[in-house]
Amino acid sequence: MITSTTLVYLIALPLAGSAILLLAGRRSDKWGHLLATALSASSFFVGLYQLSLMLGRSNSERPITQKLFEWISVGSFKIDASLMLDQLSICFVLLITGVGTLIHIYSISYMSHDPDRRRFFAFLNLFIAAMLLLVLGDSYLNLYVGWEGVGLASYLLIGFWNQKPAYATASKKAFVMNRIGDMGLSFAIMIAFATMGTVSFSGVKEAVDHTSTAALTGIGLMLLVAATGKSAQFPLQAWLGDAMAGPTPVSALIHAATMVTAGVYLITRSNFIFDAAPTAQLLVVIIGAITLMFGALIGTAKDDIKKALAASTMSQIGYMILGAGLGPVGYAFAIMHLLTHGFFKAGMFLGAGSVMHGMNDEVNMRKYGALRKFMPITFATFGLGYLAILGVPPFAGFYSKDMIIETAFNSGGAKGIILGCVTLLGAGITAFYMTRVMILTFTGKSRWDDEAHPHESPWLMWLPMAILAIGSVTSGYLLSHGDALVNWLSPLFEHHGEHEELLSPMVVSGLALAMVAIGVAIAFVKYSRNEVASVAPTDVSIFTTIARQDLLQDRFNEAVFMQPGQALTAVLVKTDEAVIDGAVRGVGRVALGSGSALRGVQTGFVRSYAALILLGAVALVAAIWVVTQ
Amino acid sequence: MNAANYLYLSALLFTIGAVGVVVRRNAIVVFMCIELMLNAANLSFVTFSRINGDLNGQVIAFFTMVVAACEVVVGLAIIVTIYRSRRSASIDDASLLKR
Amino acid sequence: MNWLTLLMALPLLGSVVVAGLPKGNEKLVKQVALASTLIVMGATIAMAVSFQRDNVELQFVEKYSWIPSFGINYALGVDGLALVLILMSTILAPVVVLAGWNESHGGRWSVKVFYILILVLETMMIGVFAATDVFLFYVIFEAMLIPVYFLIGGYGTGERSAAAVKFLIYSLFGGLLMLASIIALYVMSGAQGGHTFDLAALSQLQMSSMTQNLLFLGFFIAFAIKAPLWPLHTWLPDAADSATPGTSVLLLGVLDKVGTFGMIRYCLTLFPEASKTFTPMILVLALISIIYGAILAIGQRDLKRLIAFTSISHFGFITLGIFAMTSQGYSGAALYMFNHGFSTAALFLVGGWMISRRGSSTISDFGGLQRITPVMAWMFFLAGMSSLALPGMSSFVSEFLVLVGTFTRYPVHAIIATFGIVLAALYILIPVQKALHGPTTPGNENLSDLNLREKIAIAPVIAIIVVLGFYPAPLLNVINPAATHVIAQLGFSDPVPTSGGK
Amino acid sequence: MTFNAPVLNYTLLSPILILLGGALLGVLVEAFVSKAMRAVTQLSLTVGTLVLSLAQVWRIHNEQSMSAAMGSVIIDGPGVLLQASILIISIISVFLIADTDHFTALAAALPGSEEERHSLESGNQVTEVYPLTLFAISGMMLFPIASDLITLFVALEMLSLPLYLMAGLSRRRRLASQEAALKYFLLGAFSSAFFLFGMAYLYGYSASVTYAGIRESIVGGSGNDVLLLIGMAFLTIGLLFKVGAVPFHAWSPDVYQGAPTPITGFMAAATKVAAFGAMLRIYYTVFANAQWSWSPLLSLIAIVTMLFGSLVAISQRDVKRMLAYSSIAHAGFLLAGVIALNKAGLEASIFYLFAYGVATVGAFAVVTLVRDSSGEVTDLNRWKGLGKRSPWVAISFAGFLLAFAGIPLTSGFIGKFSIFSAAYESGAKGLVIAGVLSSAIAAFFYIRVIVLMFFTDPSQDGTSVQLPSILTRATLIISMAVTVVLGVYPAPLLNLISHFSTFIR
Repeated sequence: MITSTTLVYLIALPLAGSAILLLAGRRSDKWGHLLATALSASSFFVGLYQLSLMLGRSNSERPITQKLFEWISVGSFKIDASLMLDQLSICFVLLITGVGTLIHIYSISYMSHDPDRRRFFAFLNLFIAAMLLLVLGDSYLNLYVGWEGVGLASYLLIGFWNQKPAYATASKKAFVMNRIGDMGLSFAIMIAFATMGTVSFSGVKEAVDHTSTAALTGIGLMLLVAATGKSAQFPLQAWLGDAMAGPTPVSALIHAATMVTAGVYLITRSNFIFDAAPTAQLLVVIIGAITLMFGALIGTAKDDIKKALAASTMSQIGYMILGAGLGPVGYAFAIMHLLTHGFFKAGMFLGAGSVMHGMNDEVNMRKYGALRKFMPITFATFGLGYLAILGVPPFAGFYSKDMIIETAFNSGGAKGIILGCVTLLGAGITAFYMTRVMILTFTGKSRWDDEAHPHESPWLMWLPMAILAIGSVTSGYLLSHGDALVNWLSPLFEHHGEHEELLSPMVVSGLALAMVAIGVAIAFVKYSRNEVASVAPTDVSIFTTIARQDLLQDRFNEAVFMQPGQALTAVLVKTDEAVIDGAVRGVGRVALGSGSALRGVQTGFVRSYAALILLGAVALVAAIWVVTQ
Repeated sequence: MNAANYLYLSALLFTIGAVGVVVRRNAIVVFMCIELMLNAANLSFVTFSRINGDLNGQVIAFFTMVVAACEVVVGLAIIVTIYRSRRSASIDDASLLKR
Repeated sequence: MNWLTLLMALPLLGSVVVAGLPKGNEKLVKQVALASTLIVMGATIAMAVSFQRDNVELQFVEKYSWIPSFGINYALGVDGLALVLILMSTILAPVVVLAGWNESHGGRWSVKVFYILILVLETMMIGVFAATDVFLFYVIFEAMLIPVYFLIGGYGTGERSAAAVKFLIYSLFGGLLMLASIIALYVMSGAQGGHTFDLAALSQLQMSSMTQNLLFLGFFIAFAIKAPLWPLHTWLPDAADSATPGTSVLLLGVLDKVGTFGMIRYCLTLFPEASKTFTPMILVLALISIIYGAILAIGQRDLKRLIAFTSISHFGFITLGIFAMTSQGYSGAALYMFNHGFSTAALFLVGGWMISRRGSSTISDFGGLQRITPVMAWMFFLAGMSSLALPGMSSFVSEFLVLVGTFTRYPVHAIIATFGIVLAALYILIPVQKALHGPTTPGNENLSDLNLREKIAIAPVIAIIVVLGFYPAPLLNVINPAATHVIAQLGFSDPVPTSGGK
Repeated sequence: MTFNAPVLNYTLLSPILILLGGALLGVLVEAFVSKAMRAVTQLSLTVGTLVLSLAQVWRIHNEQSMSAAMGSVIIDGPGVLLQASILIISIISVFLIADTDHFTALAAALPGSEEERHSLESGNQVTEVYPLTLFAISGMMLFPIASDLITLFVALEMLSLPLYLMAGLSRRRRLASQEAALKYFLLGAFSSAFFLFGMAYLYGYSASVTYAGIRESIVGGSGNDVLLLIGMAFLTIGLLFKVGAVPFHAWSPDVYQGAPTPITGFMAAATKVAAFGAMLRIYYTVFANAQWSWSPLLSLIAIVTMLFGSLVAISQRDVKRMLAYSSIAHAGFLLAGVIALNKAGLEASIFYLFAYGVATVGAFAVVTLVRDSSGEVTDLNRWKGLGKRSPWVAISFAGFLLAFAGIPLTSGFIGKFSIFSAAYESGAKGLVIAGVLSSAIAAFFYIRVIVLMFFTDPSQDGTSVQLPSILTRATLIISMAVTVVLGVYPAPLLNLISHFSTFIR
């Protein structure tokens, strides 16, 4: 593999920004955000430069590495701090730095009134660096560093306004649930090392052939656990909704476009394992399908615009995971959907942020309405994103999502039919809830309070939105034109024979569009025709009630994990005090007690002392008598 | 007469003395019991001297008597002091120090 | 050059100088104490530089006859593990002195006595790791208790004397069991070619497996109390609760390491067969410590007790790594000892500053510190991240090595231990949320942020944590040869990857 | 029948003879020297005698003789070491005794009587304690080198009788002091009766009163075992009484508490050396071949003694009683050295005796200093905060306690280690376990006292620490120095002991 000396700058630039801003403290308040943005942008340009170099090389020579230093080396456990850039990671690098830079720009304005804006930008830069490390690491352990690094950044940013207890709790919840996923990644690394003796991507890839399926399945399942944690997939999805506590640019960057898609990256990166472990692969698909529906259903009932979008994110990542679980044919489409989703979802989140910016940080869509007139640019960019997520041709989602639906149908047998139907249904529900969001926010009558003075956001905010909107429109076409992305990525994946076609692309597109149309129509009927209550009605169906409570995910976690855990903690704290320390104190008390009791021998009377001596003598004589008999 | 009988007598005297120390209260009587024990030992010495055909035992008996006399000197001094201070020679009265 | 004796003599010399200083000039006392510890640190670093890292033999060896009639020598020497621990101790000492600049004021005795005790303790900390004569080790092992006892009982807070007594009795009890084992070893050495306490010679003794098991237990229980391992841990929370932060740092950071160090240096070396026999049970105890310590930490309301329980969990990891008998486990455990010293130091020092400012150690009395005292809050947060072994922090490297090393031989144990990392997230983030986040609660509005002295004290600790997180090689290179050596001596080799692939 | 004039080697006997001469001179001084000069004269005479005796011991330290007094005494290495130990301990004890404030001005006067008050006010202090001390010391010197039963018995009485009297000489709490004397006397005499009776049976068994004769009979094994066993048992009772082993210990707490503190210190330290010295010689030479019969019983007694002493000490409230129980526990440890019955055990015992004796005198020296207006304060609760008021005194007391507890870097640790390892070497593993266990218990109460002194706030009840006189200070410094030096660098003394530690027989 070609070695490079410049890869490290991708990470070093934003990392330096983060360090400078944090260490310089208030001194950098004035220029910190500019520096951070500039560093993020320069990282993006380094990425573009690497892309241009990569384009100039032949397929097999495209991956490049850079070894920085020997990180850990104990016995046969040798991990270098080493970076690798290949066709897959360059996609992520550009997405992360590109969207990241746009969001930096957006935040300059969005956060301008916050006294801690500098800290915000420091965290953003930290996130960019960690996320780049995640996608550039050449081994699972290096990836793990980035993996937990983004978790840290996410924690810091969700809790950016942690003076509100609920926000602080949300950030803690995100971190802890992510840690459960991280545990899966730890297990995967341990199994890999124990069975293969290596944890680098290239090493593991080579070792797959002579590794037992059981071990591979184990690794695969554990990687899946990791992915569910980071990508908010079932059953570790509960943190994502709460994570909307963070400032909206964070939601856009971390909890929509990049970090939450790390699970997809992990599975795609580990394609050689999943390809060799069908059971694990099947479970990936199942998790994807469940989450896809789970998120979509939650999305239909949410009144909080960010939480609705978060549910949508969860659902869309479900698509990606499902795609990645479909094997070699699906990886590229999963990545494609990931990229297009990065554009349109980030765009919509920024749009939501823009709306909130104009509405005194109100997030309840029932307090919106008719904003189209006041925020035309926001409406336009959000609308383009909306069309993209729906999969309306020729917008981006059309290409990527239809590919996944089509691949699902064509994955063969009953599995194919079930998956196909689920993805189709998901598309319909997506259309429903996204239309609901559009209608509630931008059309109809205004329902906001008198204090609200909706206005369009400044150019620093709408410019990134506009750029992302352009991406939402064009990225799908660009990536799929001439199978550009598929071909680009193909050297990374094993290729099996052509798959049989159950349904032709045309049919799938038709079905998908039909479902979308139905979803849009229902939403239109339900929300555009009728008056929307500015306070959420309570006399709703049981389904809505449950969906509003995120399908009871928190109640479930509370009842099954938290309450027993807290009870166990309380019991153990008492046990430690009463039983273990009690035993120790008991020994002391026994000694003291027997000492006091034995003091009784000392009566103070000479005669009893003499008796004691006599007794001793008699005992000795008796003992002698016994011995000599 | 069998010399062993003297040994039995000596053991008996020793036991009487020892029991006397434990059961009697008057310091003088207790002390006399101790003297009885010493003399029981002396009897044994003399008997063993006879049995073993060795004079040492008899010599020791003399030593013992001298030592016993010294003990009397010291002992009576202490007992008398106590009696003067307490107006009582009962050893059970002297039990300030205990536990 | 007698490096080790020099290192031991320097703090002692410092304590003599401190003792000779005029009364009343507390500042001068502190300055002299700080200077002494800094000189020791410098000397240690100078020594470490000349350490030959590929040489598995003991280095800087010194040996003088001490009590010839018992075959006792004043024998010193270090391998990679001991070197690393001495380094840790001597770096922590000036940090503690600087960080706890004012913590000697509330004591029963003068400031001078405090620093004399600290300096004497430093001598013993160096000696206990450097001793290669079992008798010498035992002497220092026990004698160390006395200065700590007075540091806790004389300068602590709350139920300080009860805590000090509990600490001392617990430790003495363990020490006496060890003494019984040492006596047995001594007597056996006499029967097998001459009385000696030389570690290398004693490890060659022939003994029945029953004897070996019993003697192993004598040593192990002493070390398990020190380390502390469940269920012999109940002295630690009390002691940490009562001691000053600086004392706690030395107690948990350095003294407790003698327990895990002893397991490696003495239990494994002297009783290889018994170590293997007891490994299953010890691994279970280690696992219980990991999980139990973490859960108890989650359940604590008091900041200092919480930190103490996190340490119990961490010591579980160290013990797990030691008895996994793989090079990764061993090196991980050794590195863990070093890292734990610093992460606990950071937690205790910053926690101590928080507590002394607020006048309370109850977590719920704090609130919203991040807005009031951002630097202090950040330092606490970083210390917490180190404690939960976030990648990029030094503790991650060691914790992961322990887990990987354990997994290759005992996969189930490793899996259970890994749950500890989730609990770690809870026990750190709960106090972080309660104390640093949320609205500023009454009583916290006027707390002052760290001053320059405190910043200077904490900076090297954080720097070491972060730098070693990314570049642990300097330490690993020193530890690895010793690790391989010890594992090989025990007749173990790392499990081969089952797939045979590379 | 012809009489052979006894041949005595006066050089070898001179240490004892000097002491006796000094004691007799002391009696004369008491009678003839004016009361103003009396105390000084007595003190210098006593110290001079002791030093002279010590010098004489030094002169004969390389001698070995079975026939110094017609086979009644043995001069050999262990004997010389024990004699030297007794003398050194005695000298530092005499420094404490020199503080006449502890002793009644007129022992014959009734407590609280006009006569007593008068003699106090007139400064008409009798100083009979000095000759008594010298007599006791000469008995102690003789006890471990005796080599026949008669000499042993005489030596026992010589050391005991003066001590009975000395126990009753306290100036304050005289009733308690007299009670202590009475108890000590009655029980002491009672135990001597057992001792004597045991002697008679041993004589009956072997037809000999010399150690050598008895040993030969035991080796020959032809005699009546019942006689031997009862003889050994009763003789041992007398010795165990002197060392304070359970169940023959009961006198010691009461006597330790009641006696004047300097006497308690002297008695606790020196008597123990003498009694254990005799015991070591008897068990190592005379009874060695009957080990099968006494070893299990003595081990049992040792274990019970260690545990009993340690356990009861925990709940004591009086510092002197606590030290008494601690000394009982130490008697148990020392018995382990007797039971070991090997060279290491002998060496360890001698080292332990010296180290423990010196530390004991030091500890009691501290006790003499803590006073209020009515004399010494021995209630531990009133020792609170001593470390605050007089740090040096408290630190030295803590040092002695740590030595008793056997903490490394004190002489007590080396002693404990050597004695346990000797016991272990002889196969007495149970003893070692019990020793370790009771050490742990014992640590508990030593530490409790340290807590009281250092970690508790002083009470305002007039308890104060008397400024030590020069002599007391010397005692404190010497005993502290010995305790620390023997803890840190015991090699010279251990070498010395090792070189000399062989009983000749």
